[in-house]
Amino acid sequence: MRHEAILLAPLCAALLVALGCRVLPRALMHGLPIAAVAASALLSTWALADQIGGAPVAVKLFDWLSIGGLDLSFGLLIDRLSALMMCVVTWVSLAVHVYTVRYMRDDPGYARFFALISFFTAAMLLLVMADNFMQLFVGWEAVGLASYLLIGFWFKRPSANFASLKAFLVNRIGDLGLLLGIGLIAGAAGTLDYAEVFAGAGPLAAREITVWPGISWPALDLGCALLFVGAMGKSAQMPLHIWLPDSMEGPTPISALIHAATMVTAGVFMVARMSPLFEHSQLALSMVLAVGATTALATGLVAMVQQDIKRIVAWSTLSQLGYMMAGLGVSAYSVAIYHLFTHAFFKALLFLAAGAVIVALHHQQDIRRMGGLRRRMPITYATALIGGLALVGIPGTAGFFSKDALITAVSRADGPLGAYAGWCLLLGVAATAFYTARLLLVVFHGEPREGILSSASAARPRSSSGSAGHASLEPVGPWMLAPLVFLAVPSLLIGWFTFAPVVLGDYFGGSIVNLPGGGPGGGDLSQGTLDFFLHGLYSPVFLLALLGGAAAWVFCHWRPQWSERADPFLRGPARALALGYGFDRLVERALIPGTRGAARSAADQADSRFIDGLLVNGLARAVRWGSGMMRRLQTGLLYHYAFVMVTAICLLIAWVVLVLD
Amino acid sequence: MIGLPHLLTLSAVLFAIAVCGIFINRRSVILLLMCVELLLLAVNFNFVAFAWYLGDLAGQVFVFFILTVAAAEAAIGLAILVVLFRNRISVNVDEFRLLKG
Amino acid sequence: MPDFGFLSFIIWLPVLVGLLIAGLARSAAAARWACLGVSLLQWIPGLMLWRAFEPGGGYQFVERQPWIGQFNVEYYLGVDGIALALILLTLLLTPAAVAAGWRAIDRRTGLYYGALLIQQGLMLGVFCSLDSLLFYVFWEFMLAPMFLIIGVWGGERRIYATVKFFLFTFLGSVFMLVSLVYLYLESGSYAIPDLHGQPLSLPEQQWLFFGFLAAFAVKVPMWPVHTWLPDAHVEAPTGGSVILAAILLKMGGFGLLRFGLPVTPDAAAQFAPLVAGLSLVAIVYIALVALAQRDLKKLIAYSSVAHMGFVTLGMFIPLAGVGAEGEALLALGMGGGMVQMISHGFISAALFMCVGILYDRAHTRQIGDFGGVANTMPIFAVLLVLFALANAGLPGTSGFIGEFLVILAAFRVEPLVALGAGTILVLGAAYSLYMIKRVVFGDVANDKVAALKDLDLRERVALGGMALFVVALGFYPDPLVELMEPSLDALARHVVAGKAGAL
Amino acid sequence: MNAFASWAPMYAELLLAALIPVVLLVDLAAGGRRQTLTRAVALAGLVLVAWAGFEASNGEMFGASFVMDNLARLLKLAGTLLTGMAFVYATRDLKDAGALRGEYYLLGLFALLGVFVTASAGSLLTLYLGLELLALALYTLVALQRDSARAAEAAMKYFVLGAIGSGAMLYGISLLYGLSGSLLLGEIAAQGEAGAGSYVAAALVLAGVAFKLGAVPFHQWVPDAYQGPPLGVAVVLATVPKLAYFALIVRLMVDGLPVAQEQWNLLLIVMAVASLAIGTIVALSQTQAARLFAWAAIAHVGFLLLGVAAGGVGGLSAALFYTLVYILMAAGAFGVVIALERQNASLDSLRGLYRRHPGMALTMLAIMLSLIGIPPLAGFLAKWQILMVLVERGMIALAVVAVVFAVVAAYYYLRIIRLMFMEAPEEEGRVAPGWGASLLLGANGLALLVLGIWPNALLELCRAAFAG
Amino acid sequence: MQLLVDWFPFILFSGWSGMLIASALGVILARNPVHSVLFLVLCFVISAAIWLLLHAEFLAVALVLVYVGAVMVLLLFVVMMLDIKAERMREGLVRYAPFGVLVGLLLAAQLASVWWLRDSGMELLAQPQTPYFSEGNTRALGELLYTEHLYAFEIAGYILLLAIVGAITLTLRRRGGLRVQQVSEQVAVRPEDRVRLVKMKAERPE
Repeated sequence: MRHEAILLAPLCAALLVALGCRVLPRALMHGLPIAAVAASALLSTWALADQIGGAPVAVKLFDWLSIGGLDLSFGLLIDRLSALMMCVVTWVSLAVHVYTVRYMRDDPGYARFFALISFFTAAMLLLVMADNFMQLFVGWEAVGLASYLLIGFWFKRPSANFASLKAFLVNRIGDLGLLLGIGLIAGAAGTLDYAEVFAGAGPLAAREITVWPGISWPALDLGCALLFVGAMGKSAQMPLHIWLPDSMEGPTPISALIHAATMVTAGVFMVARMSPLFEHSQLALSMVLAVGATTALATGLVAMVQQDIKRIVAWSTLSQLGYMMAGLGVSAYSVAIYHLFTHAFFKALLFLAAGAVIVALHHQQDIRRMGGLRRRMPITYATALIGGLALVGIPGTAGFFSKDALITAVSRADGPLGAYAGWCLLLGVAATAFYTARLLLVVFHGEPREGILSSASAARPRSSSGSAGHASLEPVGPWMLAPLVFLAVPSLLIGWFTFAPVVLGDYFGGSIVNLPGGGPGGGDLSQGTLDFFLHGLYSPVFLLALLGGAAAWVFCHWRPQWSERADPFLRGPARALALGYGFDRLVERALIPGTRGAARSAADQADSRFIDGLLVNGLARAVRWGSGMMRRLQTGLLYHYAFVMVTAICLLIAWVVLVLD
Repeated sequence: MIGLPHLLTLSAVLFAIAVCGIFINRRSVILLLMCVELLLLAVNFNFVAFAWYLGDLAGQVFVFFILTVAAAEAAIGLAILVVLFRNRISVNVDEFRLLKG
Repeated sequence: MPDFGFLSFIIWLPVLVGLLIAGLARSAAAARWACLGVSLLQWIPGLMLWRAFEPGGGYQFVERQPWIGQFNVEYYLGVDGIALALILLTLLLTPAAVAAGWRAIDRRTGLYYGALLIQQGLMLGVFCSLDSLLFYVFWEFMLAPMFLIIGVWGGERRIYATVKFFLFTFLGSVFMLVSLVYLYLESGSYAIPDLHGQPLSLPEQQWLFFGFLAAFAVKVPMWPVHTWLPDAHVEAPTGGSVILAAILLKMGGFGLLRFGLPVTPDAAAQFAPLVAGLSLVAIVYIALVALAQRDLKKLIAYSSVAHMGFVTLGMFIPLAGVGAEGEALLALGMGGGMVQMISHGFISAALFMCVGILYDRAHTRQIGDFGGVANTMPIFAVLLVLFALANAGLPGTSGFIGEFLVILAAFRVEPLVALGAGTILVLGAAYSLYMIKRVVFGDVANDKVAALKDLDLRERVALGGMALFVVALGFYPDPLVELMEPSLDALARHVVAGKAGAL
Repeated sequence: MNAFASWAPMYAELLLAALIPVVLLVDLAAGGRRQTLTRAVALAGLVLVAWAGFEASNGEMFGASFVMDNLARLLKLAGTLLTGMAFVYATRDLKDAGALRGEYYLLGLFALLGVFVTASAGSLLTLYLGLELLALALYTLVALQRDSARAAEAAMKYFVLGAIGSGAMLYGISLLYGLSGSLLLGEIAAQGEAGAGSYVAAALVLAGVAFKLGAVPFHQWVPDAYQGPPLGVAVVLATVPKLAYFALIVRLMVDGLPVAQEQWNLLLIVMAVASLAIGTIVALSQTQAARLFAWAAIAHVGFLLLGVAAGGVGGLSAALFYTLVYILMAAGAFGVVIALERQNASLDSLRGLYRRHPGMALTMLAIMLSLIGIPPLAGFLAKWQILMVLVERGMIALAVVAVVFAVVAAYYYLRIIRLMFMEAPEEEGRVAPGWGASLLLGANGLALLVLGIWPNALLELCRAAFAG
Repeated sequence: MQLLVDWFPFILFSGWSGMLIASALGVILARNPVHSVLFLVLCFVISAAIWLLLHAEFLAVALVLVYVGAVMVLLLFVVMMLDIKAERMREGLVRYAPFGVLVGLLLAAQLASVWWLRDSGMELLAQPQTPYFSEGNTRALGELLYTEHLYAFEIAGYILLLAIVGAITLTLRRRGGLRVQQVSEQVAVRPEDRVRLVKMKAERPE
C-alpha cells in the first residue's frame, strides 16, 4: 500500500486542490500538496532503503484492458533504478513546492499552480514506476501535459501560449517515435510487460521486421531507434531541443522541476530502463552517442551567448542532457543516471536561485540589467555559487563526480564516433565553465546597473510595481531560501557518499543490463571515491574548466571592453549561437508556414474545391443542367409530342422486326 | 386476286397517313380530329380484312364497336374543340402551349 | 432476465413518446422535460441490460417474431457485446443532446424534441436488429428525423446541408439494400446470423462488399465521401451535431462489423489495403484540413473524419496482413476501432456541446472571433481543454486507447502505415491545441468575449458528466472492453476463417 | 334469387352501372344543393359497390369475355376506394375552380366503370371498350373547367395523343386478332405462335400500353394533362386509371400476347429505364405541384414496369403492390395540395405548411417519405419488392440503376418537405380542409405507415392475384 | 373473260385503293378545312365500297349512314360554325414535311413489309373463306351482338351515354358565358375586390 501511496498522494492532492480551488483556504492550497509530496518523498526514501539489499518489488494495480492476446495493466515496478528516480523526483519536487509558496504568492492562479505541479509529480512517478511500456507512455504523455499546461500557465501571454504549444507538439513528434517503438515491441514480443520483454530480448534481437515488402531491419535496431526518438523529444536532444529554451516562459519553479530536474531527464531514464534492449543494438547506441555528444557541445556553446538568465540555465540543461545521453550511448547507464541524479539537484538549485534573483528584481530576467547582487543576496549567491561549481564540475562537488566519470567513460569508447564524442564532451566542459562563470560574474559581481533596470522596469509591466533600481529589492524570504539551502547541500556533498556505490559499485544490480561485449560501462572507472577526486584535480577536464572560467572572468568581468574589441571576429559565430543555429528560424519560417500552406491547400483546394466542389456539387449541377435541357424537350406543342410518339412507334417496330427476329 | 397483304398494306398506308397528318399539321385542331377518324378507319380495314380472311364474324363485330366508339369520340372531341375555341378564339395548334416544360 | 422485451422497450418507448411530443406538446417546457425524462428513464433498462448481459453468450435478449412472412422477414432483435456497447453509448448521450438544445431551440420545440426521441429509438433499433431488413428499416428511417433536425433548426445554409446529408447517405445505403436483397435470394433469409453463415464465392463477395462499403463508408464517413459531414455539422443545431457525431457516425463502423466483415470476409480481406489506404488518407489529409479550419464546428467535424479513419483502419488493416495470429490481431484492431468509436462518441459530443455553448452566447463560431475565453469562462475553459486534449489522444483519456490499439495492430502489419496513422499524434494535437490557443488562451480578445458568462448548472452537469466518462474510460476501459471482447473474438475467428472456401 | 346468383361475378359492375343513372338523375333533380347531394349519393353508392365487389364471386361470363378473378377484385376494390377518396379530396378545389358540377361525380363513376370493365376484360373487345370508356371519361374530366384555357388545351392534347395511342394499340389488337383468329385473350395466348406479325403486334400493343401508363417516350401528355385541369381532376387522373392500365398490362401483354415475354422484355426494360431517368431528372426542375407529380409519376411508372419486366408471379405481384401503394401516395399528395386552396398550386404554396397545419404537414411528410422509399413506409416495401424480383432474375445492374434514380428522386420530395417544415409560409392563417378531407388525409398518411408495418395482408392479396 | 371476272374485284380494289389513298392525302394536305372534311367523306365512301368486296355489307352501310351521315356532318357543322379559314399553313408544313414524309413512309413500309417479306406467322395468300355466314351479314351480326357480345353491347351503350353527358357538360352553357354587363355589380365594386396587395419575398430562381 505504501508503494501505491507514493503515487496516489500527490495525485489526490492535485485533485483536491483542483476541485476545491474556489473554496479551500489558502493554507490548504499549498499545505495539501506539500504534505502529500513530503509523504511521497519519505516513502520513496523508504522504498530506496528497502531496495538497497532488497529485491525489486512489483505491485499490480489494475487491469487496463485485454484484447487480441494483449494484456495491458497498470502496475508499479520498484527496483533500484526506479527507487533512485523516485527519490530524485519527490525530493526536488518537495523543494520546488515549498519554493513556490513564496514565488507564486501574488499570482491569481495560485491553487491551479499547486494542483498542476502535484499532478506533474504524480505523472512523473507514474512514468518512473511503470512496469510496462504502455504505462510508461501514459506517464510520458501525462508529464508532457503537465509541462504544456505549466509552460502556458500565464495564458494571457501570447509568448507563453506559443511556447507551450511548441513544447507539446515537438514532444509529440518524439512521442510518435516512442509509440511506434512500443508498437514494434508489442508486435514482436507479444507483450508490453517490462519483465517479459526484457527476458525475451535475446530472441527479439534475432528477429527482423519487414518495413516494406522486401525491406527488413533487425527488430531491435529499429525498435530502439524509435524509442530513442521518443527520448530525444522528451530530453530535448537536437534537433528536437527547440522547445526547451522557449519553455522558460513558464514560471521558474516549473523550469526547475520539470525542465531541468525531472521531466526532461525522462528520456535518459527511459533509455537506461531499456538497457536490456539497447544493449542488443549497437546501431541505436551509436545513434544515442552521436546525438548526445553533439547536443552536449552545441547547446553548451549557445549558452555562452545568451542574455536571459533562465535561458542560460536552460541551454545549460540541454548540454547536460547531452552529456547523459552520450554516457548512455557508451553503455555507461549507471554513470548517466548518476549524472541525472546530481544534475537534478544542482540544476534545480540554479533555477531556483535564478528565480530568487528574478523575484528580487521584480521579474527582470536579462543579465545585462543585473549585477552586484552578491552582497544584497548573500544566501542566494552562495547557493548559486555551489550550484555553479557543481555544474562546472569543480572536483569535490556532486557534479564533478558524475560528469568526470561520464567523460571518462565516453573517452574510452572506440572508433571515430567515440573520439568525436570524447572531444565534444571535453570542449563542452570549457563551454560550461565559461557560461557558468559568466552568469555568476555578471549577475552577482561587479556593480549594480541601476539605470538600466529602472528604464527597463518601465517597459516590463510585471515589474513596474517596484521602484527603480536594486535599492528596492523585493525580499525573497525564507520560503524561497530554504529550498535553496536544502538543494545546495546535496549539490555540494552528495557525491562523496554516493559515487562509490552507484558508479563504482553495483548499485543498480539487475535493473540495468550491460552485456559483456557492450560498451565500456561504468564499473571500473576508478579505485575509489578519493582516488577519483585526486585524479580529477589533474585531469584535462579540470584544466579546461579552469580555462573556460578564466576566459569568462577576463571577458565579462575584468576587461569587458576586450570582448567588444574581439567583436568583428566573433560576431558571426556569436550570432549563429544566439540564434541557436537557426533551428527556430527554420521552424518558424519554413515548417510552420509550410504546414499551414499545405493545410490551407488541402482544405480549400483539394477538399472544398475538388472533392466537394467539382465531384459532389459538380455532379449535382450536372444533373440539374441535364434537367433543364430535357425540360426544353417538353415544348408544349402537340405536333412535337405526336412526332415523338410516332417516331417511337417506328423505332419500336424496327426494333422488334430487325433485332428480335 | 385480292389478298390479305393487299388489304393490310392499304390499312398500313392509311394508318401512316393519318398519323403523319397529326404531326405535320400545324394549323387547326379540327384536322387532328379528322386524322383520328382516319386512323380508326385504317384499323377497321384490318378487322374487316381479317374477318373476311378468317371467316370469322367477330372481326366485324369489333368494327361495329369501333364505329360506335369513334362516334362517341368524335362527339367528345368536338366538344373539347368547342371549349377550346371559346377560350382562345382560335383553333391553331401553334398557339396551344400554355402547358410545357 | 425475464422474457420482457427489453430491446423492444428501449426502441419503441422513445419512438412513441416522441410521436406524442411532436403531435401533442403544447408548451416548450413540457416537450423539453418529457424528452429529458424519457431519455433519462431509458437509462434504467439500459443499466439492466448491461447487468444482465453475459459477455461471450452470443446474441442475447433475443426477440423473434415473423414480420413479413412472404419474404421471411422477421422482427428479430438481439444484442452482442458490440451492439450493447453502442446502445449504452446512445442511451448515455441522448440526454446530453437534449440538454444541448435546452435554450437554443425556441421554435417548434415539440417537433424538435419529438424528432430527437424518435431518432434515439431508431438508432437503438439499428443496433438491436438481427434481421437485416429490419436493420435497413431503422437505418433509413433515421434519415427523416435528422433531416428535419438539421433542416428546421439549423444555421444559414441548413437546407443545402441537410439535403446533402440526406442524399449522400441515402445514395450509400441503397446499394446496401441491393446487397441485402441479393443475400436474401442466396440464403432465403434476412436474418443476420444466417447471412453470416451463408457461403459465398469470391466474386459475389466482392460485389456485396462494395454494396455494404458504399453504405457504411458514407456514414463513417470515409474519405473521399466525407464532404457531407462538415456541412451537416456546421449547420446542425448543437443537439443534432451531438447525435450526428456521437452516434450516427458509429453506425457506419457498426455496419461494417455486422455486415461488411462477417458477411463478406474474403472480399473484405482482399480490399483491406484499399480501405486501409483510404482510412490513412482520412487520418493524415483530413487532419491537415482540420488544421486550416476557421470555423470551430468545421474543425471538429473534420477531426471526426480523421478519428473515424482510425475505426476503419483498425478494422481493415489486420485483414491486410493476416498471418498466423490473424484472429488475435483482428480482434485487436476491431477492438481498437470499437473503443475509438465509443470514445469519439463522448469526445465529439462534448466538443460540439462546447461549441454550442459558445455559439449560444456569442452567436459566432469563427475561431478568430474568440480569444482569452479562459478569462471569462474558467470552468468552461478547463473542460474544453480537457476535451481538446482527449481529442488529441492524450493517454488517461478515452481518446488514447483506440488510437493506441489501432496503431499497435497496424504496426504488426505494416510499420509505415502505423507511422502514417501515428501522425495523428502530432497533427491531432496541432489542430486541437492550436484551436485551444486561439480560443481559450490569451487575453480577452473583444467585448463579445468579455461578456461571456460561465457555464450554468445544466451545462456543467452535461459536460462534467461527459468529462467524467472520458477520463474514467481512459483510465479504466476494462469493463467496456470486457463487454465486447468475446463478441469481437468470435467475429474475428469468423472473419479470418473466411467463407469462399466453403463453396 | 337463383337468377340473381348467376350474375354473382358481375355484382360490382351491375351495381355501378345502376348507380350511374341514379347519380345522373339525382344530379338533374336536386337543384341547388345538388353537388353535396350528388356527392353523398355517389359516395354511398361507392360503398355499396365496394361491398358488391367483396361479395362477387370469381368466375367467367359471356363466353369468357368477362372474367372475375382475384386480380380483378383487388383492382376494383382499390379503384372504388380511390374514386371515393378523390371525390372527397376534390370537392373543395373544384368548387374554387368553378368546375364543381354534378357531372364531375358522374364522369368519375364512368371512369370507374371503365376501370371495372378493363380489370375484368377477358377479350380484346371488352378490353378495348373498357379502356375507351375510361379514356372518354377522362378526356371530359380534363376539360371540365370550361372557362380555363389550360384545361381545354390539356384536354385537347390528351385527346389527340390518346387517340394516337389507342389507335396504335388497336392496330396491334387487330393484328393479334388476325393472327390468332380469336378475340378471347385465353385463346390468343394458347396460340403461342411467334412470327414477324406478332412482333409488330406486340410492339404496337406495347406502345399503346406505354402511352396509357405514360412511359417514356410516350409520356409527354402526362405533365400537360396533370397540370391543365383543376387539381381535383388531376387527382383522379393520377390514381384511378393506373389500376386499369395495370390490368391492361397483365391481361393483354402478360396473359394475352402469344409472343413470349422475353421478347418484349428488353423493350419494356429500355422504356422503364428511360422513364426512370427522364421522369426523375425533369422533375428536378419543376415548380408546379401537379407537374412535379406528373414527372414523378413517369419515374414511378418506370419502377413498376421494371417489376413487370422481371415477370413471373413475383414480378407481377410486386408491380401490383407498387401500383396500389403508388396511387395511394399520389392521392394523398394531391389531397394535401388541394387542401391548400390554391388554383394550379405552385410548390411555393406548400411553404410553411407545418406552421399552418401541423397535422397535414406530418401527413404529407409521411407521403413524401413513402414516395422516396424510406422504410418502414409502404413506398419502401414497394420498391424493395421490385428490387427483389430484379435481383432474382439476375438483373442486378437494373436494380442498381433503379435505386440510384430513387436517390435522385429523393431530391424533389425533400424539397417539398423542406418547403413545409423549413420555410416561412407565404400567407398566414390556418389551412382548413374541412373535416372530411382532413380525416381522410390523416387516414391516407396513416395507411402508408400501417401498410409499411403490417404489409402481410396486402402482400398476400397481391400474390393471390397471380398465384391463383 | 373469265380472267376479267376473276380479276374484276381486284381491279376494283386497286382503283378504289388508289382513290382512297389519294383522298386520305387530300384530307391532311387540303388547304381548306372544308375540303378536308369532304375528302374524309370521300374516304369513308370508298372504304364502304371496298368493304362490300369483303362481305361486310352491314358495316359498309353503317359506315356511310353513321359516319358520312352523322359524324361528318357534325364535323362539317363545327368547321362552319367556328368559321375556320384556310390560311398560312404551308410554311410549317413545308419546313417539317420531309420529316413527316420520312416517318410516314417508314411507318407504312414497316407495317406493310411484314406481310410481304417475312414469315409473319400466317399463310397470307391462301384463299379467303367466302362467304362466311349463311343467312346474310346483318342477321349474322345481329345474332352475335345480342348473344355473345351482349356485354360489350351494354358497355357501348354506356360509352354513348358518356358521350352524351360529356358533350353536354362541356358545351351546354346555362349560365352566362355571354359577356353581359352587370351594371349593378360594377357600381358596387370596391377597390379591395379588384386589387390585392401581396407581399412577396424576392426569391432567387432555383
